[in-house]
Amino acid sequence: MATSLAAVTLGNPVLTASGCAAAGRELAPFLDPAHLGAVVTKSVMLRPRSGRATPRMAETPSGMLNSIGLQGPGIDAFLAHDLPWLAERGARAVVSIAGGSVGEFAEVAQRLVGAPGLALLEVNISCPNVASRGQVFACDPMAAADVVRAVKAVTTVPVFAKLSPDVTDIVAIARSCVDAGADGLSLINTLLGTVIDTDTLRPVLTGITGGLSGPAIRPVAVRCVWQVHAALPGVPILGMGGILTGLDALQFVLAGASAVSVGTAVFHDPSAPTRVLAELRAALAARGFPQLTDAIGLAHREPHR
Amino acid sequence: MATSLAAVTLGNPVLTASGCAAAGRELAPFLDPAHLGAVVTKSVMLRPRSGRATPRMAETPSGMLNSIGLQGPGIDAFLAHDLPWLAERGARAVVSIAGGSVGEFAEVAQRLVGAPGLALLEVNISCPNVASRGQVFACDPMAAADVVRAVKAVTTVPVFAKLSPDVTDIVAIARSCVDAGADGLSLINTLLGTVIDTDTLRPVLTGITGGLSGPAIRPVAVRCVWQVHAALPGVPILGMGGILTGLDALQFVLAGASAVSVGTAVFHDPSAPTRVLAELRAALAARGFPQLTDAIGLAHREPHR
Amino acid sequence: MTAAQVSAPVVSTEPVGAYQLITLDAPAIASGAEPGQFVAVAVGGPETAMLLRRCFALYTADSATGRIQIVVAEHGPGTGWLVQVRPGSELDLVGPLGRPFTLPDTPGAAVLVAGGYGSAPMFDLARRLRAAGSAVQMVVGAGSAERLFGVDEARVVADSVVVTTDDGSVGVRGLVTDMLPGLLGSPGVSTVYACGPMAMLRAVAGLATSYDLPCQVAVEESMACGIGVCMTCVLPVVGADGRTRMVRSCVEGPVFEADRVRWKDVGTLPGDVVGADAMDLR
Amino acid sequence: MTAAQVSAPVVSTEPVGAYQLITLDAPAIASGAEPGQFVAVAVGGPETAMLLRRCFALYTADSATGRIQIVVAEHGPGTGWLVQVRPGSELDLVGPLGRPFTLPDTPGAAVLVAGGYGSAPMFDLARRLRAAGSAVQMVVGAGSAERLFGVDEARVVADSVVVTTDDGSVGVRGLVTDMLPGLLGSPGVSTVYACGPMAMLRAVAGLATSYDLPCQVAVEESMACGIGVCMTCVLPVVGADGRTRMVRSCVEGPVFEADRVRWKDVGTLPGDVVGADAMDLR
Ligand SMILES: Cc1cc2nc3c(=O)[nH]c(=O)nc-3n(C[C@H](O)[C@H](O)[C@H](O)COP(=O)(O)OP(=O)(O)OC[C@H]3O[C@@H](n4cnc5c(N)ncnc54)[C@H](O)[C@@H]3O)c2cc1C
Ligand SMILES: Cc1cc2nc3c(=O)[nH]c(=O)nc-3n(C[C@H](O)[C@H](O)[C@H](O)COP(=O)(O)OP(=O)(O)OC[C@H]3O[C@@H](n4cnc5c(N)ncnc54)[C@H](O)[C@@H]3O)c2cc1C
Ligand SMILES: Cc1cc2nc3c(=O)[nH]c(=O)nc-3n(C[C@H](O)[C@H](O)[C@H](O)COP(=O)(O)O)c2cc1C
Ligand SMILES: Cc1cc2nc3c(=O)[nH]c(=O)nc-3n(C[C@H](O)[C@H](O)[C@H](O)COP(=O)(O)O)c2cc1C
Ligand code: FES
Ligand code: FES
Repeated sequence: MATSLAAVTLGNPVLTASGCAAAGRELAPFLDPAHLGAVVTKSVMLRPRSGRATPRMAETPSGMLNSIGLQGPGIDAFLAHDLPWLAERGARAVVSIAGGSVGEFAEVAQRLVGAPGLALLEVNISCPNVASRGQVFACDPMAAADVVRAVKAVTTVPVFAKLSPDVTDIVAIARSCVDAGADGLSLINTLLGTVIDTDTLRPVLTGITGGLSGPAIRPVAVRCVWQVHAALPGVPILGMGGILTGLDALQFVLAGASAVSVGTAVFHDPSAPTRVLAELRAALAARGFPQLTDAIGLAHREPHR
Repeated sequence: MATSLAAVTLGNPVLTASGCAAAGRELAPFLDPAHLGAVVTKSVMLRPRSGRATPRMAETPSGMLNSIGLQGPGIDAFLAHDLPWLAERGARAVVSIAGGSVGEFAEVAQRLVGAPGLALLEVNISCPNVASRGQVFACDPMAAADVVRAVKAVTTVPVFAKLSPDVTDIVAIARSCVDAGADGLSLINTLLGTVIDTDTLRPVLTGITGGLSGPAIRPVAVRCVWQVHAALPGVPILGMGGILTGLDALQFVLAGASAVSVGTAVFHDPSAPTRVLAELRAALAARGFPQLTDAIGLAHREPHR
Repeated sequence: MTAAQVSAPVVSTEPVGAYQLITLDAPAIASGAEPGQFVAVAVGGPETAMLLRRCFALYTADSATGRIQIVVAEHGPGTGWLVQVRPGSELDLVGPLGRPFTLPDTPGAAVLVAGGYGSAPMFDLARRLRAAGSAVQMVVGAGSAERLFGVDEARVVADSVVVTTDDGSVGVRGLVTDMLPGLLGSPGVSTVYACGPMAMLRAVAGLATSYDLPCQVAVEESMACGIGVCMTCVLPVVGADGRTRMVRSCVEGPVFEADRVRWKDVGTLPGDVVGADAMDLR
Repeated sequence: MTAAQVSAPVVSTEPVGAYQLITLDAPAIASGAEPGQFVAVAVGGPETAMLLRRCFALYTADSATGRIQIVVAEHGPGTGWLVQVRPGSELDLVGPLGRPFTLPDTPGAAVLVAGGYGSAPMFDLARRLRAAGSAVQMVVGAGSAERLFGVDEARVVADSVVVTTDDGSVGVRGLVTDMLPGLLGSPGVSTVYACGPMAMLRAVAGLATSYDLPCQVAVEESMACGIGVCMTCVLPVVGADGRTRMVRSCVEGPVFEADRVRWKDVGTLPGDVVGADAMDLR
């Protein structure tokens, strides 16, 4: 079930999602990271970050809100401890990077040049957990493009821009990133949401808003993949948002994704990525697809058979 | 539990949602429409509309997609048959109007002038079911304002603009509508989504995309209410999106809504609006609120008691 | 009668061939329900991700005992949950819903055509037809033996019964519609009733028309609300004025006069439907 | 030992006071689990809207029988579902998770303080402590009699037991912490263990510090994953290097050295936490 994301060929199309698998190690009791298409690591920034105060999560119908605030060790500790672990186990790494400025993105990408096991960079320009909505790069085509351009300038691995669904026109943002050199797109990050605690009469999350993920958002995610693939059929898409099963993954593939990330499902089922992979393989076989690539974007074509 | 939406005082804060209660009549076996804050009718347009081909719906986790295409009898038949029925039963009507052009909105509003039982106009500038995304008024502050201005020019009842969450900055749209004369805002309409049928390998909905509603979207809806109330605290909000229970309704009130609409929940439970009302009343009493208005927007204030 | 929302105890539930026969204590629904009407059942229990009710034709509705029965084919997660429900638990029902079959003004001979679980509403219909003086001939078909429902009961309530299966495991190999030309042409046959998959209904409708027989069909469209408020369950139906409208199958159906339904246009939007011209506005 | 994901048959489930005691057949979890560890249980069944697992301390884990037990307080919809689960059905479990209590290097006298269902992990702990030569004194408290769990068992596994209830319905009226000054000051007491609500843990931690006693607490933070990948369950904990970090209570806890936890800063972000300075970047 090989697939490719731009210049990178993956053994199979099922990856973890950034922020839902840490850097892979904690999943080892439940799955072999080398058996996944790749492990997408939690977005890493230049310096260590504490993340926000708790509560950082709220369960919602068929989903959850999170407001982690990009807690992480910073790029140096990540390079020293996290990436080598993946490389030693033969797992491919898609490293998600984040930054508070174009320069920070570029700096993090720079430090990752030549890192062992690094297959691809996912540029998280869309995390809605950060306080100032005005500063979400993914909501502004220009800012998004600036980040992509700066990262492309320093790295040799393919660069995927990860977009936010919280925009009026996701195709415009996608196009802007691709024009700036993005080799592909990761769709989608979480939706901005709020839950009020009806006992304390205040928002549950310290950050008031958080990112909504899980099956609740799957139709929005499939729609984004559909729209972007329709507009930019040549651009590889890593699809995600609410994938729980192989058939969910197949929806993304049919809508235009070349590979998928399994995120929140891991919290429900730590071996979800390998299960989804097995189910997707079976679903493709049952539908007579000799290979995954035959199914990518097929839902855009007029009824066949 | 009286509340007011701009100049209109309602006996209680629980309404139906446009498109989820037709014009009230079909709910009569399950509830007395006169016991609701108001009945919000299905968006009516100038001419009769067939709506789209089926399939028009898909169930999704904790939600559903619909792609009705604003099927309706047109304003003349609505005035002849639907509105009088509500008026005879002593129910207040919030009439939702839609249009393909600014002129159509104004024309529909014009025909409604002096209609019996009409309490308020809800201007549906945000229906995502129409084919051309570019033409969704609610995604463009200018277009949204144009509609509001045109409707305000012909009517004497308060005008609420109903916004779409599928925008980068809902506060900007809200502000634009209010500046154009909107007396209040209805938040939110459905989110754009797609489901692919993994058997036919094509989108389930004939219209490819549809509107996502139900509890799945509740955190997004509460967030929109929160953001708009924070920015425009004086503007009354009719809140909606995934309300199933009185505590769900309370979340909207605490976030800043003066009243709520119960939409998709009616499909699960035809008497949901009256149940939600009873539950909300009990929840307010249990929390020691002498009246609803004491709770509106309270979650924005620092912890009390 | 008016629909009610009730919490109905499950009296019993048992497999019958490929189906699950569920008996419920629901007096408010049982009293006054008529053949062809249906109930909408909440599935999945509290905190379920399945928001929409599932619809099932009433197989029986006995106002004396207050009981109703439905015949459930396991299809997806909703019916998967339903067939597992245990006696003693309660189901949240709304019903009876929809327009029932109507009896002919004058007695005659009726042909009742049923595919799969589509036979469920046919037995009560047959009893009523016979009580009103009509003769009843039933054609009951399914893909295979275990997907036939109620063949024995058909033999009791009908004057004659023909059974078909696609695989020939029981009765005549073939489709119910293969049997119709002979039956519909028989002397005295005056009306046709059908319930089953849409493709079957369409074929039955075509045959009834060619024999110039009135025909009522119970259709099965995807329904979000079941009570007429959402407009998801429509199909193109020709009105008394000769104009086609997108008509709600939950309240104006599920039973329609077969010749009113624009069968080949189901799932499309024919240009001559009332209001179709307004659709290209945007 | 390594955590496993298993489908565990429910052997029995019975109310015990305000709680439901659930016994499960889960050999992969039972073998090697230690007191203070927990399991994460999927709730709601298929098609549930409840995506996240619920966490419960292991009350018992018997590698010989392969059985484990948890004590469930009904709180919201997830636990509401769990207390209804019937014997014979299967629960989807992940465990054992988290860092357990550790035994002292040298035997002494241990005081075990438990609030409500927080006593669940204490009995196995008491047995292990006694087996290793320590004396065990237990203080078991709750709001009211029916919210006490395991008082009789405490009398078996501990050398002495004090019971408190807020309402005085059983034992001494008051809080467990009211009893501690006397106990912690007794000669020979060398270590303290606690499990219960955060406010209780904080008070116990304060008292242990004032008596200069080592103290381990099992905290209860809201957890999305339970396995260390999501970072929702953090609290500010001082490391060996003296610096405070936001530490995951699911993998680096739930058992912490009480004096490492910055109790009054839980739920806040103190400025001196490692990486807090990077937070105002945006
Ligand atoms: C008026 C009416 C009478 C019916 N009578 C019976 C009956 O007597 N016995 C029986 O077994 N089934 C009957 N059905 C079909 C039954 O409602 C569906 O099989 C069931 O809803 C499928 O739900 P699911 O969750 O198992 O499948 P899913 O496919 O997962 O359902 C997903 C969604 O699609 C809808 N849906 C899927 N299939 C159908 C269908 N065939 N018809 C309508 N909606 C569908 C569901 O209601 C649900 O909203 C009837 C349907 C209608 C409309
Ligand atoms: C390590 C650990 C051990 C625990 N041991 C036990 C035990 O032995 N017995 C017992 O009855 N309970 C125990 N709990 C608490 C139990 O997990 C919660 O009561 C339960 O998750 C509530 O779920 P709910 O759906 O009923 O409530 P809801 O409030 O509806 O839950 C909503 C969400 O909040 C989370 N949540 C709510 N309350 C808590 C809480 N107190 N702690 C953590 N998460 C919470 C839930 O996991 C869920 O994700 C433990 C919690 C943790 C973290
Ligand atoms: C707890 C949590 C943390 C996340 N952290 C990140 C992150 O650091 N960077 C990022 O790009 N996306 C992050 N995401 C978003 C996911 O990668 C994914 O895009 C989103 O959750 C939708 O997929 P899902 O529904 O399968 O989880 C996070 C999501 C969750 C639930
Ligand atoms: C079947 C259906 C039809 C709808 N039709 C309309 C409509 O005509 N006009 C409108 O403004 N909103 C319409 N809506 C949106 C609802 O009024 C409401 O804004 C949305 O569904 C969110 O609320 P809910 O989750 O409670 O349903 C429709 C929603 C559904 C599910
Ligand atoms: S199912 Fe809602 S109108 Fe028919
Ligand atoms: S609960 Fe996910 S890291 Fe602890």
